[in-house]
Amino acid sequence: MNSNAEVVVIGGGIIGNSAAYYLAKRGLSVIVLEGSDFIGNGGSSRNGGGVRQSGRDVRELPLVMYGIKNLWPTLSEELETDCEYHQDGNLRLGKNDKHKEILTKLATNAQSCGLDVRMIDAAEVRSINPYLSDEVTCASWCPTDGHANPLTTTLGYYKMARRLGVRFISGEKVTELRMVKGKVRKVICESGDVFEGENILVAAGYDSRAILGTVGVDIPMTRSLLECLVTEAEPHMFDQMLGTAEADFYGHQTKHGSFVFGGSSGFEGSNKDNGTPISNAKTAPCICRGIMKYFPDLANAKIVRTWAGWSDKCADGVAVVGAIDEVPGLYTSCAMSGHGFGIGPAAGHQLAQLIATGTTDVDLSTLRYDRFKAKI
Amino acid sequence: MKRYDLIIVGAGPSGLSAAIEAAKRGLNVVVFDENEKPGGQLFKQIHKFFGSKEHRAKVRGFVIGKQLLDEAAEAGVSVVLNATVIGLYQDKEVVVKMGEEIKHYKADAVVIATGAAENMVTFPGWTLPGVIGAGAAQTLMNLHGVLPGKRVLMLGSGNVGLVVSFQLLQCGCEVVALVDAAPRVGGYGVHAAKVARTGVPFYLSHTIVEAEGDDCVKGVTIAQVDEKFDFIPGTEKHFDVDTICLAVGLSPMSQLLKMAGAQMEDNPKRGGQVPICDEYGRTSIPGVFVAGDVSGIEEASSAMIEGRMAGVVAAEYLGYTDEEAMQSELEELNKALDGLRQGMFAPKNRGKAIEKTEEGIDISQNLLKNGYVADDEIERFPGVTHKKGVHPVIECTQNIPCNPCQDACPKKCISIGNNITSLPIVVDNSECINCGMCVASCSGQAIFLVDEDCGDGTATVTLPYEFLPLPAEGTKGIALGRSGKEVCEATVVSVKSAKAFDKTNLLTMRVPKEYAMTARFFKVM
Amino acid sequence: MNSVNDRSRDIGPFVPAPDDDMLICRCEEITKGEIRQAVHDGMWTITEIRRYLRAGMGLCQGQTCSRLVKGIVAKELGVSPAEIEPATSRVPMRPIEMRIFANEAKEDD
Amino acid sequence: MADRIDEHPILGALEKGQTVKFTFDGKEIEGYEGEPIAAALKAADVMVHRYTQKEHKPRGIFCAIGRCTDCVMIVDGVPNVRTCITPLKAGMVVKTQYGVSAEPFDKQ
Repeated sequence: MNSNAEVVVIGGGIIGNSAAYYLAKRGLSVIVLEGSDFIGNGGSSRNGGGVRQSGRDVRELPLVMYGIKNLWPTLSEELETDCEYHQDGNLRLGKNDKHKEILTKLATNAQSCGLDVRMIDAAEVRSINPYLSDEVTCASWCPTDGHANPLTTTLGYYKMARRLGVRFISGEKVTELRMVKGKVRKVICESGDVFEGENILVAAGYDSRAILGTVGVDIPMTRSLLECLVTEAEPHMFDQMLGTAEADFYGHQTKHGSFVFGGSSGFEGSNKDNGTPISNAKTAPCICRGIMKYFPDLANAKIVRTWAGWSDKCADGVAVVGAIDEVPGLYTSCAMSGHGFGIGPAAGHQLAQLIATGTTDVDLSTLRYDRFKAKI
Repeated sequence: MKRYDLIIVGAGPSGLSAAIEAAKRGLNVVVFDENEKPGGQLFKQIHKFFGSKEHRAKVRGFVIGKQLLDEAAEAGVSVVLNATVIGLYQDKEVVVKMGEEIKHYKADAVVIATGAAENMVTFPGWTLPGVIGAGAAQTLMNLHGVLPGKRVLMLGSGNVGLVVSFQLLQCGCEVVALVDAAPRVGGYGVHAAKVARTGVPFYLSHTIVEAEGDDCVKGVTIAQVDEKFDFIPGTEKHFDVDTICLAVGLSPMSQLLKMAGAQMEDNPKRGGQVPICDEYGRTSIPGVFVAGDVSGIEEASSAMIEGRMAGVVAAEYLGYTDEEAMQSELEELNKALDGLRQGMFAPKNRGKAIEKTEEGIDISQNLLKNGYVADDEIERFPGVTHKKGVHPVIECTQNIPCNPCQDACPKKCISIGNNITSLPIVVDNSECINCGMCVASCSGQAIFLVDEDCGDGTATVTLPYEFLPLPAEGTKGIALGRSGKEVCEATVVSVKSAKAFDKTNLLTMRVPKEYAMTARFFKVM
Repeated sequence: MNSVNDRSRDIGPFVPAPDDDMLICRCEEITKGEIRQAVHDGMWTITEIRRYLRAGMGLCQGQTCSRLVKGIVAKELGVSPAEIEPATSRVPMRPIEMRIFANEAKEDD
Repeated sequence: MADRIDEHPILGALEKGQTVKFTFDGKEIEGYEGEPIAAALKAADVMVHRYTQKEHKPRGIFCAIGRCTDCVMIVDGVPNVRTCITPLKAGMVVKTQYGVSAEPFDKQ
């Protein structure tokens, strides 16, 4: 089997898979190396499913808006997989003046990028979602936001990319990149396998930092262990994506009827793990308490599963996407800072375009790898 | 956070046994169990157990459950019921749902004794109401006193399928057939024989083609399979049934261990996904131990010993006993466990076709194919002898680790010897006093007291009888043979029930003397 | 634990079988045919099958069907079921009401 | 209660709670307090507990120990209640579950 390709993608998550798919569609040969035993095993399968623009930093808004306009609406057909994409709006909920202030600032910033997002009062919140508790007094409302199924979307890209001839290898942990005559070219794996690519795309979540480090590139990021849970199927209640000003929880009701919610205990940055993304005993009860404050009706819904996933958090909270100019042939999309799912299709799409043509539809300059400057 | 020396998950035979040993050595022990009643599956086991005295042989499962509970209470173990362990987190943090709240506990050591879950097979209609697991049947009839069905087909001839079939008969259900895709009966021959002689037909090399019915099971079609387990056309048989019971094996319920990060392996010999552990239940996580079916499917008897081992090693791990003491105790337990792991059905023989007994006698092929020893095969086994007057006829034809019969006879008529798996023999020149203790003590219900010639052209056969209503003296009926087929008319001479018989009634029937060695069950007309 | 698994290995074409409509996952009502097709779509692990089809992700958390799914996937890939790693186990072991999960007992209880 | 075992040859007479009334799809049924709802229904010959979401197929008791969740029903308005391990109480309102609803599919 050929170990050379025009593009070697490191990371079989939604970005790696979507980039592979769009590259293959453009006729390029692609190999995808996934370090774990499972395709889409990182944040791609462990997030809350939000496909949001509201609440995003203005630097990454153009990319996510591009995806919501051009990719998400037809993704299920394109991938021949039900991605369960719902564009029924996002409510970011607030309970007090402090929350209102946070939400208003986020909304104002997004409006400056041309996003339809506005503050609404308690009555309008309840007209959109009648199940919310009386504690909710305001919200930001972005009608073009939504949610999708991260599992089927990620695996749908994989399925279609594989069908287009992309070679996927799981359990293939990359340890090192090597330069050849001034260009990055070789990919060395723990197994001893070596791959060569004209171009190399690193989209391996937090592991990207160590991999990029082998060619002297460092993206300042940390990782934190975020947790989610899912309920049994419940009668249909609402279709919006939800979040809160304080980020106590976020989530939605799925097509299946279950509710997927993520949330926080406050210890995410310092939780202990055993080398795998493992749930912490404190967190799920916190998420449950968070949810019930907003949705008292869900008190009897049964939790069937909880899980954790590492989020690669960039020092400035915004992803790094694009070419690494100082290392010819090297591209990355990492430090997604918890926004990787919704933005993933667009990131993969634009990276494929960049690798294939050298141009992008969306200006990626605000997401450059070398934007980080010291404080003084 | 509340901390225990030892938290045990599961109050079944292994969990309780571990708790008793640990608490006896001074550990502060709590046992959590999600069920309303303790004892795990023991409380559904109403048959007498096999083994020897140290394995609590001839005691019924649910009684052993009570004994273990009493011992646990005496040792100071706290058993918390309706307490579902929902997670085993890092640092041995155990989260338990109790009533309307969850509680967090820490333990210095944990024993996981969560037992097993039933395997399932698929066939068209397998999701219809009326298709149930064998465990469900046991739960309904033995715990809740509700009939699982009126006409039942049992799929699976392992010990669970056989034992549950018998239990169904005991509570008045009709078992229309016992079916297994395998070519040989999987469980103990004695369990099969006591089902077969009541008239339940066995269909080996058969399996279910389809369960029929719109809203619930109304019937079932089975057919013979070839050696590749493909149906042989034209062999279909239909039964009207309201219940299909599945007893197709168990898998270790090891999810908590996987969740906790223990190294796991897929080990078909142990029944599926099990934690990698040493012979005493130490897993890859220091201080986390396993016992019972969760580490490999076996019998409740061995689960109890494994539990005791885990209790001992946990005590040593936490410094409540020294290594030397532990070693000598483990040695003893090892011997006991080894005793159970002998014979034809030992784990090492799983899947092997055994042709001869340890004594070199040909195994009854009819027993393996039809569930009973044929009349012309029975004479070759050493427990079957002839003499004048009442004497025991021991139809024990496979090497299984069990010896209560040899202690039961006050006159020492029966001998097994030191090798617990040996077939019992009737001691030469021994004197049977017709007390019936051997009949009642045989966990396999394989001993009969026969007077082959009463002098008036009749013979009497005394058989173990665990059904209701008890026929009264003088009741006329039909004697059934080992195959369950009618052999002759019979009259009940006596029905003896004694405390020492522990619910096994001794029914003596009179039959024409030529049927003395073939009549083995009494059916009321 | 990680083992190199080249998803381009030829496992042959998907051939429809007469029992493809047999229900395997009782909770989520996933059929044998769906599982077999998913293998041919690249879902070579139980984890991926679960994520792609929801088989084993229902109320019982795969306690009933996991062994069956494993057998089907193994057969489709032409390997022994023992080589197929089961899905991860996750908290809670049994479904638990949100209000109870939220209700942590006080330390002194 | 014809499907009850009044006296068992080994277990004798089973201890039961007091007789209580509850309703199943509006019909009054008697059972014993504290026994699983499923046991009371089984004794009253109720086989179908629910119809599935996708295929609308009937389901009933399967494992009887709270694992398989096939026996779930709507109990006092709450869906997905595992009737095999939920103790019966007087006056319970038990309904067939259609998908996750008490409404038959043609009315959903």
